[in-house]
Amino acid sequence: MLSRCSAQLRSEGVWIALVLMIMFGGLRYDSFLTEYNIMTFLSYNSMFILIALGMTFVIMSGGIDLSVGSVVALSSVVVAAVSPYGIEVALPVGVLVGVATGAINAFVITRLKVVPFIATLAMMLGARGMALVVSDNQSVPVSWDSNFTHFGLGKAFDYLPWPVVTTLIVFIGCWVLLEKLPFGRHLLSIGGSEESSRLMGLQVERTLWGVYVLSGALAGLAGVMLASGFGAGQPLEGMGWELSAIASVVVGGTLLTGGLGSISATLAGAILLGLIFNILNFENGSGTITFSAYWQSVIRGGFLLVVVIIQAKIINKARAR
Amino acid sequence: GLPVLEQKERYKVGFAQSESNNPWRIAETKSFKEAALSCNWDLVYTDAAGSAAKQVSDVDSMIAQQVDVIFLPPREERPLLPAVMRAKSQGIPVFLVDRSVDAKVAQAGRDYVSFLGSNFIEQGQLAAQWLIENTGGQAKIIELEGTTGSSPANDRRKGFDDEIAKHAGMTILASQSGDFARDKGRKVTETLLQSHPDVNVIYAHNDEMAIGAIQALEASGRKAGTDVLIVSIDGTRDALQAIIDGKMALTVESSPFFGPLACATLKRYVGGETIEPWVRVSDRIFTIDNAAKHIDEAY
Amino acid sequence: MTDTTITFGHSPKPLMFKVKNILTRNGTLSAFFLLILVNLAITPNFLEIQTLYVNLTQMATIAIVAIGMTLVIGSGGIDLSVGALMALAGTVAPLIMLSDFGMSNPSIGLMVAIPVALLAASAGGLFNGVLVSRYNIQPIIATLVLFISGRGIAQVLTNGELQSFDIPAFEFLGTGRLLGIPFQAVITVVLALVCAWTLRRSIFGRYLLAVGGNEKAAQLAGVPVKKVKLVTYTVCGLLAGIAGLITTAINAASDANQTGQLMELDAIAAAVVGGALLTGGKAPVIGAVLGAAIIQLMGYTLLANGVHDAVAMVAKAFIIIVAVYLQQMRGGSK
Amino acid sequence: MRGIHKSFGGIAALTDAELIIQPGEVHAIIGQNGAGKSTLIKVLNGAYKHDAGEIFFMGEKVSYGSPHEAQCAGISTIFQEVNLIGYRSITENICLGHEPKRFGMVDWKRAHSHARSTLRRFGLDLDVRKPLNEFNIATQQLVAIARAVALDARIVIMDEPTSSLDDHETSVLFGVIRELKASGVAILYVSHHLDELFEICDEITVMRDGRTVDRKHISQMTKLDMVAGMLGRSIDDVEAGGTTGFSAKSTPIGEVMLAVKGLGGASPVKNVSFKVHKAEVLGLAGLLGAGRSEVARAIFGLDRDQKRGQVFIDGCEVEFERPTDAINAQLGFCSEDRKQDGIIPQLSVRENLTLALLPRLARRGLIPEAEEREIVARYMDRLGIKASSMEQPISQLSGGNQQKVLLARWMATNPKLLILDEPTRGIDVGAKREIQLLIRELADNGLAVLMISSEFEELVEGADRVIVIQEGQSVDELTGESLRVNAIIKSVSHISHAKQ
Ligand SMILES: Nc1ncnc2c1ncn2[C@@H]1O[C@H](COP(=O)(O)OP(=O)(O)OP(=O)(O)O)[C@@H](O)[C@H]1O
Ligand SMILES: Nc1ncnc2c1ncn2[C@@H]1O[C@H](COP(=O)(O)OP(=O)(O)OP(=O)(O)O)[C@@H](O)[C@H]1O
Ligand SMILES: [Mg+2]
Ligand SMILES: [Mg+2]
Repeated sequence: MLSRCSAQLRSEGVWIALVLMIMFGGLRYDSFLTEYNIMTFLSYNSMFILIALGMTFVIMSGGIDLSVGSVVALSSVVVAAVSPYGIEVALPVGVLVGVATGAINAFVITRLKVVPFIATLAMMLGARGMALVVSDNQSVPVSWDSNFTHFGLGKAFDYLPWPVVTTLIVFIGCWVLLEKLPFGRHLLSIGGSEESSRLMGLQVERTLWGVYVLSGALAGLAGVMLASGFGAGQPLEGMGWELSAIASVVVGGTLLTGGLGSISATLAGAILLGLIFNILNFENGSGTITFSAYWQSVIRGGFLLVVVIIQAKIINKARAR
Repeated sequence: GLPVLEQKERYKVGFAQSESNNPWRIAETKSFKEAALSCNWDLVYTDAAGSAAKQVSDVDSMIAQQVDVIFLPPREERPLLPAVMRAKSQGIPVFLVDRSVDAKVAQAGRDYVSFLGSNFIEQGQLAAQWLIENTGGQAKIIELEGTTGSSPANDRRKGFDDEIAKHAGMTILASQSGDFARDKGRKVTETLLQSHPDVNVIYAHNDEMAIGAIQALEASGRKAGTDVLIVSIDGTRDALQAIIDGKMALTVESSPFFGPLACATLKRYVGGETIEPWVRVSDRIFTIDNAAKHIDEAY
Repeated sequence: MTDTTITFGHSPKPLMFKVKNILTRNGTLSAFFLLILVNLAITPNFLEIQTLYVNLTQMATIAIVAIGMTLVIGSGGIDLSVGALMALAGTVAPLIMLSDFGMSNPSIGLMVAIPVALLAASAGGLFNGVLVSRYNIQPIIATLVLFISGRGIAQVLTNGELQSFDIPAFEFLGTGRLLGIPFQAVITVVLALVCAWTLRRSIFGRYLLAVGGNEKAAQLAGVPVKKVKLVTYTVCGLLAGIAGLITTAINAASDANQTGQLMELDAIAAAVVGGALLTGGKAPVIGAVLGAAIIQLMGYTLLANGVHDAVAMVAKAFIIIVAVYLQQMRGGSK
Repeated sequence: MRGIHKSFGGIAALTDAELIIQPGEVHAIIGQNGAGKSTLIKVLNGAYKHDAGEIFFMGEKVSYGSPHEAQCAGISTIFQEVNLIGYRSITENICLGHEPKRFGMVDWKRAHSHARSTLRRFGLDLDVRKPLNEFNIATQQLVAIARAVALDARIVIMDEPTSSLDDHETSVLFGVIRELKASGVAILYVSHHLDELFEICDEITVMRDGRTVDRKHISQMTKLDMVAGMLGRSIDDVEAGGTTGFSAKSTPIGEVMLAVKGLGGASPVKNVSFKVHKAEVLGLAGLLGAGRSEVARAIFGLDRDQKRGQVFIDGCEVEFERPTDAINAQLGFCSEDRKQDGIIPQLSVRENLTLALLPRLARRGLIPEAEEREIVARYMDRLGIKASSMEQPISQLSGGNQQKVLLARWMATNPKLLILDEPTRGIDVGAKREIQLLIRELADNGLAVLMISSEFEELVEGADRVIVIQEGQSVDELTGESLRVNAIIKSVSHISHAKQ
């Protein structure tokens, strides 16, 4: 039966942390809030935001998708190979690659009844392997003659980088999907209780297919950005991205057990986790201390710890009431 | 044309390291930090943790911080192109270190100043040539590759394999990835020794895997250096010691000490000199003849 | 209630059916035998004692970590930090042994180094436990903290540099033999038996499964839920520490950058292939060892037959799914 | 439905079951716990796949692969355990799967008003935007019923809909059932409250051990017939036993065991005081949501924010930080929510049964196996727990047997005070009797029992004294002559009725 605890989504923590971080950076480093830094930052982090959005859906449905990092790599090498045909071809192809891997995940999860963690763990290996096979173990050059790289490097209206525009559109789409379409409601219910949802007559399998295919598609799209924004399909890129995506989602307050979540909080979470890298780079340039790569990981872990503990305290407090 | 760098007391120099998970990279970073001290640089150091995309983003944050010059050891040849191009468009000269970028798109003297480094393919060739000479053209080889998909692994394999293919007596029995790591190198060798017991040469893409291979050989009761010849690339202290101990035959140097070279090259550039497109680093070969002499300079 | 027999294994059935029955009921075992059969058919020199030793030594660390992982999974959690904790323990021990003190008193150095290294890894586990039980942080995220910074700490301690050493007494941990059997295989078996026995016979084991099965109900029945979780994660850290020491000992060098890299994935895969339920409430320790054997053998098979890394990854993905699927056929009777 | 067979892992749950329902009839299925009622229902609506047999719906042979298909065909179901989504709002729970849409998007305005109007049929006026888990079980149950009724089905299946409803809510439900019936909807009704059946049902199907053993019109049956049919015993045999299991008191009440003074704090408990004596069964009566369960939880060291007030055990003031403390002070607590707070589904009957006993059973941290088995066997025997063996996972047992295992869990710890929250909810008459007998027996052996029940009959016959809780306050005490069902009803609802 149902638990009694009141469990409203609590995501104040991540917004507060985000504002504090931006203020910290802006006050401490001269060129932090320059247009160049903001635009390149957002452009680079677009990929992370995309997969974090997909991951939000997966996690809200009570699952997890560990394959996204590898799918980004796979999509990027495939897309690089078709880049001479231009972005009109490459973009759908990249998304399709993601859809295909997502569909395999969904098949293994819903038909073979393998738990999502393991199913997508296998896909993480499988997609990485495929990426290496397809690319013959090398990064794949893209065509600089077609309009392909314009997508990753160009700007809309000469101002906003295309990846940022794309991510914005995807974000709005995700929001509508979650808040306005039955699909969003269904996946939240399934995350709340898969068994109950089935008994209530939801087509659980169909919704789960949608969720994993969506996550795959967004990873595929991120792969297109990777290939066109960096000029190569990269079979080794994206390692560990799934974990930062999961961290972004959870830092945003979405329950890993499913059933509760927010798209905008994930956005904040992803930006927050990206900011820490940016700030570390600026700190290393400010001339006081230089953090080695190792100290950087310690600090990143410590930062995650602080954010997560603050979140936990807020949630626990809400629960106690 | 290339951006002009005015004469200054101190330069703000960006060094965008690609990763720090192996001795070679660590030595390279150390060398740059030392150079920063001796050359009066304010070093802006970033670490991409093995991600080419992050390395581009790191370079972006250096550009945002308005560094004077960037030294970039690209993690990969192709994905770093945008970083080079953006630095160029912002008027910041870039020097590539130890690995170049795709020459079809970006060119030294036009898009970036110069490439300082050696040639991975050549390193593989050197190892192969030494082997051919010293085995009389007869060998059964196991190749331990670097991280699958990484460019030193690809180049060192290409240089070596192409050279070996010219000699009928030389066969490569198996070629598998040991991830540039000692532990994995050991495990892979252990396994390959079982399926290819007739091996008499092991070629590793770096010294760490070669040392792992020595351990695997010893665990299987074979004598490294006599039953099986081991050749590799890098020239680390542990490898030179192994050569002195007779367990390893050869390592081709791949020097990580780019700091002094970077410093000198930058001085020439500031002085208005035109820098040659490739500032070559010549790689030495370490064998039993010279290992003891050089071990103290190794890392 | 019913007239059908309840234990359907005993009814007289054709032999083939029986074998099939056992194998479908124990998917892990059948996956294992399948791999052995495949190897016998295609892998050169598979039937050699050295092959056995190679596999035993290589699977030892996976198995040890997988045992700890199984306990954590059984308690309803997961631990991503095991690889980082391996690196931590693996670097701390040589740090002590190679210190001035350790060099001047080698035996005392060794006696201090091993416990301190294990203590460091256990402390990491305890830290995870505190985050999970005290702050109610979801295990993936709680252990992600040390996943990120645990290795960083190890790297900071050594400045990322390798520490090579030549201390035979310590290397015995990785290369020694006991009655001809690789020492780390002996350690693995002992640890597996101790853990399996503890789980079965001790109050802690029962509590662990109760917490994993239904935390609220366990709490109501007087199970000290927080303590159980603390102990579980600490034990998992300790086991990861042991594995880290073994890795360091075999290589006669500690490498904070590489030790235990991606171990969490192997360990989780081994645990699940061995029959652990990610929802908790089940902790088949012996199954985890078997799972580790499958993961190891799978890698061995692909490597020994010259399957290249990239293709091997795809094959591994496939085999994991098949193994887990076989494993699950036992449970899902529908 | 004809000749339905279904087995779980070799154990037959249904054997040759048969069920015929006419449009516009209320058809009851009765039977002991584990008789197969819920299983039969789940086969009908596609949640389970049957092994053999045929199902005809409106003359056509059908077989539904999932509840979704059954729902589309016009069969909607209220499951035995509330099966809704706690984190989601009431509206979402009611509209899930058939949300009103505009331009393909969910039309929230219409959804909310649909939810509101559906609930109004049940006399409920709730904030439909709030997450469901902020409401109590009774409300959740009503929402589940409302959802099923709102689906426009041909057959509505109700598996023990009233087990967590009070009398008032039950009568509202009956009103709705009559409406449905009048509009030609067939209703399949499962309940252990046999008295209810006379009020609402037309046809009765009796199930025993997975078989349908009898089918009659209600007018041709008496309560005794039903009980006899369910138990498979002769009527005389049953008659000798009476309707509830409580017998007359034999041991005089002892000194005060538990005293609660001014317990209060966070809502809903405001000010509750009472005493429980040794060898006494104290009943707590109240409407749903009165805060009885919260009182019990507070005593047991759960929900520590209930800070005000004092609790005395054996005359000493105590403050339990956690359940362990309460258990050490020899208290036991069977919660009202078996699935959530009671059973550990993956563990066996044995492991579930000894869970609370372990600290005392274990020696140097180890569990003596033989002794454990012996204890488990003893309690399984004493309580008549039906399981294929003590190693069977508890999740496979029927509700009544699960409850018995949980009772045994606490009995084994030999407590001084046992708190039972709805101990017989969702349990068949046979098992219920046994449990009631057991409660009496325990009290006669000197145990103090605090029993919360929504069945007033149970309180009247089982309790020595009843404390009435109203909106978090203890307002009345009924003993001896004044302890009557009517009196409780009056007392329980006094203020709330006055308010309306
Ligand atoms: N999922 C399952 N797995 C195994 N056995 C089951 C399962 N569901 C039910 N059973 C078994 O089938 C039998 C019939 O159970 P069912 O739930 O239909 O009884 P019921 O008549 O509804 O009892 P109650 O009145 O307690 O709800 C029981 O013996 C039960 O243990
Ligand atoms: N987490 C919560 N958030 C909001 N309200 C709550 C919460 N828990 C309990 N309540 C409210 O507290 C009141 C009392 O709860 P409860 O229904 O358990 O009392 P009860 O008298 O024990 O009823 P029952 O007969 O169901 O045991 C209810 O009105 C319920 O809505
Ligand atoms: Mg039932
Ligand atoms: Mg209650």
